[in-house]
Amino acid sequence: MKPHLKPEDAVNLIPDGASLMIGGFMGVGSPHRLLDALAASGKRNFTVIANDTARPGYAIGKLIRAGAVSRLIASHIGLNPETQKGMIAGEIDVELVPQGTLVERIRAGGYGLGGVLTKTGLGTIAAEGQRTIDIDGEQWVLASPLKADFALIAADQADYIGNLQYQLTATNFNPIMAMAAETVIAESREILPVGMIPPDIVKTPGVIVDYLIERAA
Amino acid sequence: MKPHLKPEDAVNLIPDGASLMIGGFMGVGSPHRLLDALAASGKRNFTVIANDTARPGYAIGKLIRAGAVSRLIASHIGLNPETQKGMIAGEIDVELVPQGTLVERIRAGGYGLGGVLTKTGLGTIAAEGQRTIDIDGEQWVLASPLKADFALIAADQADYIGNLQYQLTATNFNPIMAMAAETVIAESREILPVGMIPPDIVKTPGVIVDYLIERAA
Amino acid sequence: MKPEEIIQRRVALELKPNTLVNLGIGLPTGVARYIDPAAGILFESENGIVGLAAKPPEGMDDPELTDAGGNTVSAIPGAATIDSAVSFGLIRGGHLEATVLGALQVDEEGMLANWVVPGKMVPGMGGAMDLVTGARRVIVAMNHTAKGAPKIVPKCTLPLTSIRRVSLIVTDMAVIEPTDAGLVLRERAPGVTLEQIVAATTAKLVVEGEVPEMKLGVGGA
Amino acid sequence: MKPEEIIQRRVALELKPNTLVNLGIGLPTGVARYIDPAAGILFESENGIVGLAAKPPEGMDDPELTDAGGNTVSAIPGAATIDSAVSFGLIRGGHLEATVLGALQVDEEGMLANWVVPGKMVPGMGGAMDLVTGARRVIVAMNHTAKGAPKIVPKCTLPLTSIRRVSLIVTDMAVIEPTDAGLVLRERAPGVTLEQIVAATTAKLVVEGEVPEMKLGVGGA
Repeated sequence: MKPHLKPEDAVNLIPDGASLMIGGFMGVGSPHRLLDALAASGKRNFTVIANDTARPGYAIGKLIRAGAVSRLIASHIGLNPETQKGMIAGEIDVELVPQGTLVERIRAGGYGLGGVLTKTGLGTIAAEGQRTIDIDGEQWVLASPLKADFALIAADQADYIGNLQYQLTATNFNPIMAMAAETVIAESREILPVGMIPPDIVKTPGVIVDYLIERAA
Repeated sequence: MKPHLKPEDAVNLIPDGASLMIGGFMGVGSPHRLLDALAASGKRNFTVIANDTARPGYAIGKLIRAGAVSRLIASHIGLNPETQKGMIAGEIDVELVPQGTLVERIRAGGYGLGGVLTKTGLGTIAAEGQRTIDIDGEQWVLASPLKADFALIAADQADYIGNLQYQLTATNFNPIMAMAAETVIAESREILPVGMIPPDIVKTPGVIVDYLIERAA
Repeated sequence: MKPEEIIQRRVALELKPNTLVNLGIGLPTGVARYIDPAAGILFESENGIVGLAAKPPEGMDDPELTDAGGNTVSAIPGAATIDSAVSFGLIRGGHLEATVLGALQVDEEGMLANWVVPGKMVPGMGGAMDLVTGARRVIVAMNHTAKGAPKIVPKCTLPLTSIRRVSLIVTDMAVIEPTDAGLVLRERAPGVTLEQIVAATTAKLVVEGEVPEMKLGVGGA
Repeated sequence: MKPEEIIQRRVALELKPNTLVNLGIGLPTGVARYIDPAAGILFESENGIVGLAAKPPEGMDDPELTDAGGNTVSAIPGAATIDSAVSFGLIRGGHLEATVLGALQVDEEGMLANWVVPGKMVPGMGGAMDLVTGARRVIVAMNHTAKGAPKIVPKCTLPLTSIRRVSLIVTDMAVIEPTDAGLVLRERAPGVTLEQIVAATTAKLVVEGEVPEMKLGVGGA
């Protein structure tokens, strides 16, 4: 059985300055209770790897508003002006990455691959400072793998040993991030007895999940 | 609705000399009816990309026995002495690839990536003739993407528009290969009305499947 | 007919039956209104769904079923939901027939700039770079000018989205196809003259003989 | 006790509770018999399952649930089935605590050769190269000699499986740990003398003080 924690106790596992992969797409499929507790904790100086920062004060936007993020690797911050302000003010060091490259970089980190070779961004400012590799006369951007200290992910169903299943467009980055972090903390809508999620429905095998968040009291 | 064909009619789509990705692991999750028809068709000179060639006269082993395979890219042929004999006799040009690299090469082909960077095989004869890339002082084998003219895959459930679901260890290479071929022909244990496979259970979206094999008469 | 409806109806005619299409948020989303539902065109959204459909009935929306803008959507029977890696595998791997998206600028070489105005608007590229690099066809759907300023220019001054040439530009004034020979003016919007188009375009346009009037999709929301 | 049982019982002690382990086909598979079921060790097979269990009851096997040798297996409650890409993501990505596999040769540098005898046996490497390169610990489980010929040699003459050093060698005679200082003899099998081990090994062994007798796992099939 996996250790199960209240959000505020899970947050105690996370030190200032940690790197965090956070699941979700505009807050859909983000671990909201965990993010609430993290934003309230006063911890800071996080590196956040996520698709976006949602909207001001919502989901990852709570961490932004709390001033807890000093570095951000994301594909889109357009719907959160607070992130853009933080970037322009030099308070948040933002690296913008094409979304398909971002998810592959995370996957490469979790899958033990040395990098991602993609045409996306080739010849644009998104590839500045990145190496290009010539393969049989074709140019490819070489993007580096991403790993993190923690993955904070959200699932639809978990079982006691941490198997996870996701729902609809709340899936997004969650199963990929679960593979790429040293410690995986999963918040789930339901927590079920072992055996209730059929083997073919499990998207994240429990063996890579370290902690579950308890249901709300 | 996807075109649905009898195995012997599906085989008519496949010309001599075609490259074929064939799902399955030791025959588990292989499209057996399609392979039966293909072996019986007298067509030949195929390039086969598959994990293995199963056992003599079984699954992909039928194509080997029929002398239909002139080139093979696989990770394991140890349980099919007929494949080994064909290789030693110079009748089958065999490229052996580590299994994890093989599946990533197929994925790279289907996902529009320029190659795979892996430590697997580094410094061994499996990496001979392959380029290694130095990334920040670490060496990685650069393995090339694989694509094919046809993917012949097996599913547990299909619906009328080609959405596919797989079962247990019959999943293996099937969903990865479905992404990497020009034409995808899927054989399924069940064919169901649209809407009967929940969206989260679909592993291969029907839009990339070209033909379904009809149920047996 | 409003300018955006002209664009949407014209783009609708470009989409092939039984293919996978991504419609950008905003004006492109409305293209779906003018598609024959029997054509079997599947819409996908990069956050992970194949078979996206229009906004759900009031009170029936699900917060875990959204488009790439985070707006709740519905889905067709037979929809499939996928993770972000598979989603971009479809986009980057050549499985997406067409992407329809807006532009800040398009230039004589058919290059597109649509994701950043340095120092002013830095939203991030989201999925746009993958879409423009990976889709089999890239269709730009936009107003011909922005506040009177031409958007089809000799050379993009804004950072490019991709170095891959777009397939077609559809505006409220014209249909333009970037080719090796330059931007070929293919069609005029109803009631718009060649002179008006040229006046609203700083890029050089190639005009070959008569320029016919646009056909427009006949479906309706 | 049969030689293979000694090996299996000794390897069983190496496996940590609540971790993911891959057991190779053949002798390594039998290690599972000597594991405490309460330890929460999860077995996986590279064809795509986490939570593999022993052969099913006669007549209850399912042809679509097999191990990497194609043999039908059962599964624990809470098992997960995955495609080959995810399966090797677990293996290559450092999520696999240990792989236990056989060897043709292991040498003084701890290099392993276990997949090919050129010109004689060319089965292909299957998942072995990924397992040996990616697992956090690589445990070689093999008979000390093959038909009397030593398998622990100064330098592998057969092609290597990986250039990564294995973590531990467990045979029916000894437990040996490859280190920067060479092959350190850690334990003797019950009743086996130091001299017998040295005589059956062409590689140089490092012996530091007393070499204790192996402990053996107490579980039983």
